[in-house]
Amino acid sequence: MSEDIISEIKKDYICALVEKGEREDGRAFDQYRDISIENGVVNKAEGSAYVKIGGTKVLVGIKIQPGEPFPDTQDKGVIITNVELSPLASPTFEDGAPREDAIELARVVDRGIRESGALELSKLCIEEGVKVWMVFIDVQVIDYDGNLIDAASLGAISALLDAKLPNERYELGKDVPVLVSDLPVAVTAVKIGEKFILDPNLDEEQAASTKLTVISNKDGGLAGMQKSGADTLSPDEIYHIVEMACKTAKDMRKKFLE
Amino acid sequence: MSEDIISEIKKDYICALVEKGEREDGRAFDQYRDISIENGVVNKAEGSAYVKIGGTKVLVGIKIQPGEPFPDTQDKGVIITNVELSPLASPTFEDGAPREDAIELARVVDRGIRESGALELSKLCIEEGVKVWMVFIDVQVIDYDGNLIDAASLGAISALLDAKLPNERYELGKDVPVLVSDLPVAVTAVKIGEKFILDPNLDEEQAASTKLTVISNKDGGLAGMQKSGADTLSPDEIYHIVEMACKTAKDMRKKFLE
Amino acid sequence: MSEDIISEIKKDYICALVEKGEREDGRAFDQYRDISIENGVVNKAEGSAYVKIGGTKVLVGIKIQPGEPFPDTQDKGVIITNVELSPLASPTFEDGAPREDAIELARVVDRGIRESGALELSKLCIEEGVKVWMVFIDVQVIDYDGNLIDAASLGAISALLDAKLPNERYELGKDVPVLVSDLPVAVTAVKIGEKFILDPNLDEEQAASTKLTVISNKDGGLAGMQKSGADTLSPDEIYHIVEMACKTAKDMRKKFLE
Amino acid sequence: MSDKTIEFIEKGRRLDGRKLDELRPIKIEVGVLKRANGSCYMESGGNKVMAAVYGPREVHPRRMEDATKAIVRCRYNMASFSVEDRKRPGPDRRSVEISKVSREAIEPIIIKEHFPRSAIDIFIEILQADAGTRTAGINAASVALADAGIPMRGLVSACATGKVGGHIVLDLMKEEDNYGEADVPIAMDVQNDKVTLLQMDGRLTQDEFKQALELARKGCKEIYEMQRQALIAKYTV
Amino acid sequence: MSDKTIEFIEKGRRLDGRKLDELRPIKIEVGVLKRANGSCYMESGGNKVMAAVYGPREVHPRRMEDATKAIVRCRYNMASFSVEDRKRPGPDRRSVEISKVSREAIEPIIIKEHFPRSAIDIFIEILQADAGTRTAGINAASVALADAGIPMRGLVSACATGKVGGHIVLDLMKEEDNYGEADVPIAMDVQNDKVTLLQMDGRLTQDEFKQALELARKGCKEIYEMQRQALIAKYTV
Amino acid sequence: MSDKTIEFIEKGRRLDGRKLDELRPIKIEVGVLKRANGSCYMESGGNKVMAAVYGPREVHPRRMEDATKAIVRCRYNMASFSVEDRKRPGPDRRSVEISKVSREAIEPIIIKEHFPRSAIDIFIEILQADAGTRTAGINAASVALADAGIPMRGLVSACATGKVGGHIVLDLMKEEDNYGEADVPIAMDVQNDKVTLLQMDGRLTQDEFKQALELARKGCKEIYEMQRQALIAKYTV
Repeated sequence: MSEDIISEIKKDYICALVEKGEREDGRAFDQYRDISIENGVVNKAEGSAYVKIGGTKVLVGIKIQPGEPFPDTQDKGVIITNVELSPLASPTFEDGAPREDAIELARVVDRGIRESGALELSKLCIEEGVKVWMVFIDVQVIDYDGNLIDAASLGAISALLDAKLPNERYELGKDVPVLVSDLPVAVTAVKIGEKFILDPNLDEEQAASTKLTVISNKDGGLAGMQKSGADTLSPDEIYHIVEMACKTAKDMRKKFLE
Repeated sequence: MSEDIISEIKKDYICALVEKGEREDGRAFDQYRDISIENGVVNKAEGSAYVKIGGTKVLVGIKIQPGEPFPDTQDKGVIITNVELSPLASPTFEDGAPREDAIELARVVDRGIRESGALELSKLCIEEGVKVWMVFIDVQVIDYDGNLIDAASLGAISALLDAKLPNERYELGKDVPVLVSDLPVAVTAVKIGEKFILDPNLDEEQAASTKLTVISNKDGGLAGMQKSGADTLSPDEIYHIVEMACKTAKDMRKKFLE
Repeated sequence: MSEDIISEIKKDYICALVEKGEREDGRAFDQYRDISIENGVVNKAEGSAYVKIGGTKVLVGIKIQPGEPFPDTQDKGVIITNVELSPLASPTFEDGAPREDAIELARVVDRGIRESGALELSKLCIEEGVKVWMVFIDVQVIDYDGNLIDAASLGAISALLDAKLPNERYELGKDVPVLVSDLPVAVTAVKIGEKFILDPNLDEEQAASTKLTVISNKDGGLAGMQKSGADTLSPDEIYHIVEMACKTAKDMRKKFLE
Repeated sequence: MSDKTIEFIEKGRRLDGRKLDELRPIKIEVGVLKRANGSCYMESGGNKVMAAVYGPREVHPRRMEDATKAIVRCRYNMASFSVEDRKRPGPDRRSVEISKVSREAIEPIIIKEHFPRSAIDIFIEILQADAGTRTAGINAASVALADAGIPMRGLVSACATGKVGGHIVLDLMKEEDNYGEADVPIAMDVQNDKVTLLQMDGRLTQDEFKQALELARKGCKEIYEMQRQALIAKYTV
Repeated sequence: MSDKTIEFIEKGRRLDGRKLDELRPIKIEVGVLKRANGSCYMESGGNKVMAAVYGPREVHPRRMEDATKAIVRCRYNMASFSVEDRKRPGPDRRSVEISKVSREAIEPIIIKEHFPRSAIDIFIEILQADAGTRTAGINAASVALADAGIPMRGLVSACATGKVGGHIVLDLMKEEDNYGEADVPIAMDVQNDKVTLLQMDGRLTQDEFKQALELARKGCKEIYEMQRQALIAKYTV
Repeated sequence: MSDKTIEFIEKGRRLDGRKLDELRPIKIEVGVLKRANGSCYMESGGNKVMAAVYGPREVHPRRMEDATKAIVRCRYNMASFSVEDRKRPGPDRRSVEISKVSREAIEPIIIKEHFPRSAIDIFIEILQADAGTRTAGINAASVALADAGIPMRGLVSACATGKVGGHIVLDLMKEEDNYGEADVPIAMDVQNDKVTLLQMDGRLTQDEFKQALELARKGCKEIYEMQRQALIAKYTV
């Protein structure tokens, strides 16, 4: 991400602001930028969501097709999550093999959906051992202004809520909505100096030393976590972030998913 | 193709010649270099053609094997066209992934065969939905001295005329010739200054600003076109090339394919 | 292997020693470094061998799984040999696509096992034309101090002797040892100046101009050879190496495999 | 191109009610992305396309740079979910070819000499596909270039014409593309009446081809007008 | 994570007889490789892991180097035969992610400023896998770094905790990992009580998570002691 | 190598009527390509091979260059249609190994010191394959190098011997290669009686191997003579 490295001056400025309890764009530490979600934007997809968090934009499309189950889960559907960091979205995203960032992002989004129990895989079985639904969650990053992971996770669950099983196309009856059993929401905090802020924009993300994503469920419990970046966190810092994240996730869930 | 970039002096010389109505090797603007075709040169292939146009040499081999049809064309055979720009053929062809030139070339040759109706794909069905003939058209470029596309296209149709369905090998009866229903011929013109010449050699190709390939059929109709290169053509220029190309294709077809 | 290139001084020193009939570590020309083999070290593998020849260490694991036979050998099992030059093992082994060294190494080990008749492929058929055993011989290079090929070959045959057909796992009866019909042993000589020494360590390998690997069987006959490196050998030099290699292989076989 | 029997034209109207020489509805939004130097979102029938332009900027790898002018690069890509059957991510042979011809369609109008040793990168993402994605992508890219302030000799405007049920028609929709007799994607520098992209699939007589090219000329002119309006709307106070 | 019914805990003992807060047996060998600058072989339950460190050394490709400090790179890899079903050689998505989080788990304790423009390369090979390979790899890598003489602020010690049959337990074994309710791999700089790796899979309440983290703290301390002893044993005359 | 029962030798003659020590017919054409610096087309039995040499030329990438001598690179490739079952384009493991041993077979005779910091590239294309493609490729490449004017210490000549039906024979044809007992491809610098390529597949006693090597010596001499004649014919006015 060499070109994304912000100047030391900018970084110092952001750190100094945060030290004083302020942010570049005037937000409170636990305040998100404006969020909007638009569903049903891609008619070729079984479900879709166009999510904006401030300047960050991602489009998530769900494709659902019949396929073979894995040998060790003959009666379960399959989830496949992929993230494309299109070069359209940032001067630092290059064409070519997916970078470790894209892979980590996809795997964290995937685990959030999977481990939260949002999709009941046994409900995605068509014929045991023979045919199950393959649910492809494809995240297309359109504009990268920080905090991709929260945008991608929000887009994934929202697109699933929008999705239908295409039974008609495969002569399996009528189309029905995909059954979504929980509503995991990812909230990411970054560490700047000794403070923690939610929903970092790109500059803040660059100025941060490490970050922690916390995915929580409808019942307030945790469904996944991922620390990222080469700095440390004390146990108390972690507990602080977890609490802040679960609280914020609840608000976001109510506002955008319920 | 950096090493192929000819000196500005050479380029100016060629442009000046063309401006005067002349060509380096004394040809008329619509005149091809010497063409020769040899068939049956590869006994492991179901059909083959070794084509020389001046210094340019390509070897086209046809391999035909049974395979599965595509889901949406259960009763049709499959054509797969590939071009290898072997590093043997030019100092600028490197080993490695196929370049966009090779891919474009293969796709234009492929469309010429496909869209002209030269192969009736429904005649290449062995058992509907189960087994069809896969026709591989493999173009091996041996010596690159300009105008690959016309050489490759000519080689492809000529090799198909030479090809047999290998029924015996797969216990499907006697070998029979592949049914070729039309004889598409590609003719390429390049723009040098404000003039258009056919069958550019390598130097002329380097001096040209853009090119247009026109593929025409036995009945004189068009079966494909491809503009290539970053310069413009006026509608009238295009009509001029089309006419020149169709006329020339007719002569080439009569001489080499009928 | 640029970083492995030893200094000219070191190389001259080794050559001078060899010229005098001596070696850096005091060994006779036909003497191996200490060899040790440990079997059964990987419980997830059907067979394994950890081989040390001096500072060189390789771990060979055998995985055996059912799979489809090749179309032209419907009643035969399949051997697949792969060598990983892990970057752990040398500063010159890089991550990425297998280098030609790794491929050559794997193919020579493979041919030794295959051509010697060590494995009777027809005994590895489960159901003709439908299911056969796939025997994967995976060589993980752990520490590279010269003469990988002898270590890898020794590890491969030793791991096969340690291996069981996992019948139980696939409900095919009881596990039984893999039938090993011969005991091929690879012995490698390198040319330094006009002399030949066995089992070169890394420095000697770097100082050598070419090498010859000779694989011989229980009956003293040859089961494979591979010359490697850009220098020549006279026929008499080859005969000398072959004799030395077969004699040494006999000792190694008795000591480590019988 | 197939011979499946569909009644494409009835009483001078097409399957979706359009006249033979009528474009599908077009919607253009300029400057929709934050990070890109220029961008354009375009809908054209069922196509949804995003184009972004980065540059002029440094060339990586350095050996690709040209001491006399900017190099232009273009990447056309379809999102996995943009088509009926999910597309595997990453370039395939089709997208490599379209990237090339799209670049060559756009390059002639860029004044490259203004920026030696630099790169102008054009990225086209097809978010929803419905026949004619390459021409839609070129249209969007052209506007994105203008939005990025890249000096240009004009705009490139593109559309496909084709032969369907024996008629030459403008701007093929999916069914017409799949089962029609010929498809001719064309891009033009309308102000100078020059063709910058020309491909043809299927079968046409020379006369039909002329009709197709003339019809495309008309279509490109209409699109040019819409591109111009979108840019004016964006940049007029 | 699945709901398969296994009686994981009976009378306070786990399937392999361990107590809830008990680590599997650990074996550490320091400096086992000839070529690497530092190395460590570690067994932890059924895991067998080899870690090697090369560096500080020149950076290739050059453009990756940092003028102010060393760059740290890490490659986690599973041998083909390390798992039940043969793994295809080469990196997959899982190993790319683990390489990244392992690197970030180790990097904070390395004093990178001592070696500008150089690289420190960490290679982790899983020779036999039995749940907890990433934490085993981090433990081995940490010792290998010390063996290589890389200046460090401490050691990194790692273990997983999780929820199994309703209980929070230390150091999940294979069955607990496959069929348990949650898995929390953690790495710590024990001396400074700082977390350097934290991931969580499955479902936990906030309270359970706290218990899991506290238990991991205890486990990391025990591992730290073993790492220290192994290094002392190696380097004491 | 298989045990299929074929009567390979009857009355001292082989399946194609050859004697045991007889080569298949060979045809050599020198300088057949326009672009390459040197080239050679060779037929040997059913093998059809084209070899081209480019160089000495600049080395890309630059870091591969050697300040004291030319580097030699070699690429052996089979055309998709050269074998019974279509081969997927691009290098496979077999062709990577053959490229390496072919390069090492040719390199000893090239006087590399004449061209420091440069590359000599050898490309071998198998257009039709019929057992013995690697030796045919080496023979053609050797002539192409001479045609390119690369300074050499001699020529490299190559052929395979093997054991078939209990006999040691020269220049295996397809059936002998597939069903014979052993295959020994050999390349030699005939003038200096030195072996530059030696591989062996199958099973031979030490004595049989000596016979095989002696027979290859004879075969290489005959091929050398043909290579020399072809070059003389080309370069004599």
